[in-house]
Amino acid sequence: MMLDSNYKNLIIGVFLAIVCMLVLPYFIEYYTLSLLIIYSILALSLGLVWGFGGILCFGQAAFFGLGAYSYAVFAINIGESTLPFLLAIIVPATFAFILGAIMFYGRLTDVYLGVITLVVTLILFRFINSTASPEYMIGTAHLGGFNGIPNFQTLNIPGMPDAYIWDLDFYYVCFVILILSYLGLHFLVRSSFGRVSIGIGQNEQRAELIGYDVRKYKTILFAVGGGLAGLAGALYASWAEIVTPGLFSLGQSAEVIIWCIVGGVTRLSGPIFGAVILGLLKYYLGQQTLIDNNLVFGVILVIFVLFLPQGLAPAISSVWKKLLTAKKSTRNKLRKRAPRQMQRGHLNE
Amino acid sequence: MIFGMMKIINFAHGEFMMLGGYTTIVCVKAGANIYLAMLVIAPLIVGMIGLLLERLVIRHLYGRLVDTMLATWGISMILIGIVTMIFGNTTESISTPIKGWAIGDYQVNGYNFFIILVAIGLVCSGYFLLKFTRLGLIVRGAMQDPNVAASLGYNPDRIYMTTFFMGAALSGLAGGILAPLVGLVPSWGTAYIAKAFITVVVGGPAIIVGLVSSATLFGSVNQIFAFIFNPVFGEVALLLCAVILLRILPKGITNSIFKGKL
Amino acid sequence: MNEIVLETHNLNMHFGGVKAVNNVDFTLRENELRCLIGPNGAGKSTFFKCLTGLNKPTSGEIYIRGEETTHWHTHQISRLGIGIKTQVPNVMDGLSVWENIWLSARRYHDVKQANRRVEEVIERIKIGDITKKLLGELAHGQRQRVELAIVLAADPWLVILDEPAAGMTGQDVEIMVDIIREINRSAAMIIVEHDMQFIQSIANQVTVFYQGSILMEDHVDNVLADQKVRDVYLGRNV
Amino acid sequence: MKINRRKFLSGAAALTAGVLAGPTFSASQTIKFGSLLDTSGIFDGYGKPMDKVARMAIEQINATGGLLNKQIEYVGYDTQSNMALYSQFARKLARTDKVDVVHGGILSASREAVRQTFRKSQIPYFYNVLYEGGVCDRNIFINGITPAQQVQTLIPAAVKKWGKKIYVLAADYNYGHITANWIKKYAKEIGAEVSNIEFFPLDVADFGSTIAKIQTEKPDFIVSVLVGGAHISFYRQWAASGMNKKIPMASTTLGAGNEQNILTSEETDGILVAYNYSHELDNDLNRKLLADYSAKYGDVDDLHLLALSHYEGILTWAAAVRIAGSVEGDKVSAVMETGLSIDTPSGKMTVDPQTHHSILNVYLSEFKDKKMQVLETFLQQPPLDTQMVCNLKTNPDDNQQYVIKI
Repeated sequence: MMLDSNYKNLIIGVFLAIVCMLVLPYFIEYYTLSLLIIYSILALSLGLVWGFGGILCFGQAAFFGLGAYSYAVFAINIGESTLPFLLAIIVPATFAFILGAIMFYGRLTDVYLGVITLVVTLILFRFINSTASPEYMIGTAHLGGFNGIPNFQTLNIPGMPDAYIWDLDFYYVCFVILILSYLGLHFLVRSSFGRVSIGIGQNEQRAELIGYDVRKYKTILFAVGGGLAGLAGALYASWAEIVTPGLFSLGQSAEVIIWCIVGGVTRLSGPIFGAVILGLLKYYLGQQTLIDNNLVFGVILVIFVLFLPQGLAPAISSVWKKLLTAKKSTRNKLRKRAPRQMQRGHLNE
Repeated sequence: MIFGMMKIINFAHGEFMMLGGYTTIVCVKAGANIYLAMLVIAPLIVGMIGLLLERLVIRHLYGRLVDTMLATWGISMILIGIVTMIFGNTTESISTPIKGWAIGDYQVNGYNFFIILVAIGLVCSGYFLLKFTRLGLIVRGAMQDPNVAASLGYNPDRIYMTTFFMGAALSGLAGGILAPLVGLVPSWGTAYIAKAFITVVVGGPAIIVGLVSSATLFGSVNQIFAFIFNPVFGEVALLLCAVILLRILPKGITNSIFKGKL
Repeated sequence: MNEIVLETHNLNMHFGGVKAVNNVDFTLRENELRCLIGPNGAGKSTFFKCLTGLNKPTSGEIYIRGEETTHWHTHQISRLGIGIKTQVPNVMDGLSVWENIWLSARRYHDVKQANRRVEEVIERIKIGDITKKLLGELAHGQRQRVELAIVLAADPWLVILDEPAAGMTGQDVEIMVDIIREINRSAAMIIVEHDMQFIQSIANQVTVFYQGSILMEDHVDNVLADQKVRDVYLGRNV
Repeated sequence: MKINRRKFLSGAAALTAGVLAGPTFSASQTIKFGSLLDTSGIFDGYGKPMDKVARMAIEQINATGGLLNKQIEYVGYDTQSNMALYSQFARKLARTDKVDVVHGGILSASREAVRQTFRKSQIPYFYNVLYEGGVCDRNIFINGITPAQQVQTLIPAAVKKWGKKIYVLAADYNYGHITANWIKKYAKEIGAEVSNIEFFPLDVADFGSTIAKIQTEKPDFIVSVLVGGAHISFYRQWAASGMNKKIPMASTTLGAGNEQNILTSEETDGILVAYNYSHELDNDLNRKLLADYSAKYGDVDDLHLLALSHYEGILTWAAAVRIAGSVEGDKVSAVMETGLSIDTPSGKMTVDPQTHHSILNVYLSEFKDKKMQVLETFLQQPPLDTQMVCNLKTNPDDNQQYVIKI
């Protein structure tokens, strides 16, 4: 019976999301919206591994970039977008799986995890950057180094290479994918697998003492996050029509982390809010030259870490709850407590 | 240094270097003596900035490793932003004060010798300071267990401040010294920080031995590969080496090999 | 005599030059309740960590029901049907009591059975009033109890506890004694403990650790009467 | 480097003024001029002067009555050295602002990020930057100098002057690789030998091992195809080791962003370059440009080759619009394809109808006291590299960037 109100919330949420999808293009240009949605999916992927698995990955951009590059490379070689699109999810997920296995089976934690993911991102960034010379070909696709890969087949209706999905259609496709991703994760974190993962994020040793193979769970969760970031990457590639090594940069990783912090990783909606708000902010900042972007984002990051470590989502959602006058359920409480809070030891509210 | 002692990963370290470089350049352009600028003024000013940031931000976050990482990342972005607004993104630089000379057929960059001398001096004095002076003892004590130091009547807060100041000042010094060799842009620090950061983390908690051993290892790996192939391979080899090392010795070199050393 | 369920041969755990566990031969029989005692630094906690896979012993073997588990991971050992509780309450602070126990039950049951199992355990440990509370909100004693509930939810046949009574008030200790007796009805137990009074109220067989080795092994009353043990506890060298 | 606070603020004020001035013209009475440039972020050293000079060019055109009796409205966005923002603002220019022409883009990646968008919306796109060559698309016009144009003058001159053993240091991206290949080709043609080519990622700032390697190889001269802020360290470290006195250097990149102003004259003196412009060119148009720029922005230190090309691209477009009597893409293109030729501060500039690139004067120059002293002028050099692969006359629907095999 507790689940009932949850389903009610969910259905209302999805309904509102669809309303947003139809209404928003009247206020903001849809190409900007598409990008915000892509960023939201990327943020969601980090929100999953960080907020629920307790794995702070400094290299989420690596999977994003890998997804975008896989898409571009396979799209050039294959010419039809369906298979490249799937591969763009599979390749980063596999990569994340292998990387995760190395890290988690090696029992690396916190800082070292951060360092490894950071280093791997740097290696990829360096590597892709140094592929300008013509011998770096994958099939007929030239990796292009610093200049990236332009001119590949963008998203098309499956099976019809000439029916491009772009402009407004592309925006709708992205939005639907976002809703589906959100729902997928919503059910994932409520499944047995998800709950165990949350438990592991909360207290790894306890989970182990109970008899869960922590390494396996973390690795799989990490791979799911990687795949989702790859999906965002594929959409990005299709949106931008070019992929460049900048996708792998630390700056990109930093942005994802800032979105998550601002939105809050204690619930799935947090990273989405964060990505949308900051994405818009960045876009509007681009239309002025007085204040440097780095400064603005740096200040935001520091302020949130110091004063609002839970991010905006809890605040937004309490307003949301009041609007719905739904009862608080245990299940919702669970989502509120994040590992980040735990590390700090502020256990009592 | 800050990591080893205070269990803080400072992402803004590279930016402290960058600030040191800019301080040096501004001073030199204002007519100051270059050695005075990079050996005295740059560390002092950067140290003060570090101190200010420690008081304003970092001291609220001790013991929250991940949060400090994030906050210092934010600080690094702020510093880059401010410097960009003041100086712009265009490269700033000053010329090298020592001329090269010839050894046999080879031209040698005289300034490199100067850097090596300064580095040796720093490592030695750092070791001496930590190992043999009372201050060093207190600092080491405080890092091991702040409560003990506190119960002995030392204010751990002050000790943290001092250490952070010194760490920042050291980066300022490094930035100052490197300034004449490179073209300085606001994002310059980020290029170095990954390397320095990895060196320190892989080096592990024993500050000096760890630093020297991992720095030597990475430095030689980098240079050897750079010489044989090209700088990309040098860097990639360095990074791979770091990953492998962390995999084999997850606690850092010193924890696994040089146990119980400083 | 009952069947031997856990034994160690020449178990060693060295940290640098320190022999925290030194050539320990230890056996435990089915349904036995055994306390490990000894002064601070005697090696009993390290021994506990070796048994549970939290530390890898330097040398020697550990057998659990005939299987060698010396280098197994904690989760593998746990899966043999062994419940483990560490010294500091090791719980998921951000989850509710119910969820904490559920995670343990779910490991061995499908969702429906797990739900039923959780209710049973809550009944057994008598914590029905706090099931919806978050662990982070509970007092120390309650947390210890919940952790035992987590352990029980997996239906272990062997339960290993590290200082279950540490830091508890008198009333909590009494409850703990009851719970331990309750658990012992269905499982063998190894309890690492410091508090003599507590031990007297629960145990028969006691193993005394001193400087990494087993000093003696006997009935609790005999152990308490033993001069050597008294010396050890008062800090005299033997 | 010379951007002080005052100028910075005045730039911002100009932007605000531009925004405020916008709505005073009604849409049909203005020509909308779209601009995408990095005026912040790591490439703003290139972008800021381009933005300044473009605003000046538009002002000048407006002051003399505008184009086709309409004022030009400058719709510019700062792309912040971020490729995602290029895609985003390009769509804004095309779909929301509905501009008539777009000038801009600095890096090749940024050009490729926006090229298809403008092609799909049929908005003529002018890319006015030195680049690696090979772009073949009827919708784009490029007036930057390409590797063949530079290298075919630079290398023979350097070989004649210094000797036949060449050591090349290049930035590790497309421009570097392609230029290095052209150097190899032209060296071979005149019997010289490229003993080694080394590529450096754009963020490498430590050239110690390379300088050691060059000393082992003992080339007669080195060619620098290094790009960007970090690579400037090379010139400094080269001079610091005293090598600048021993082995001479030519460069295809030094000075394109006025890098000489950051270095000392001692570090740059004697370096040989070949561009389609130098501040020292002695003609009326150049003198006027320098005087105007100086009057508007204080000095001309930051007016570099890219900004100059950008200025000339705008002049070319304006000339084409005047002749066509329309800003429509097809009509402007048709005029350009007649081989439109105009006089600019850098001399005569002709549109190559086959490639939509430019036929330029190339000036072989030497740095002396931070100035590019012209040694020799090569008139009307065609973009040979792109011509090898691209013919828009026979294949007007072509739409790609060729990698030219040499």
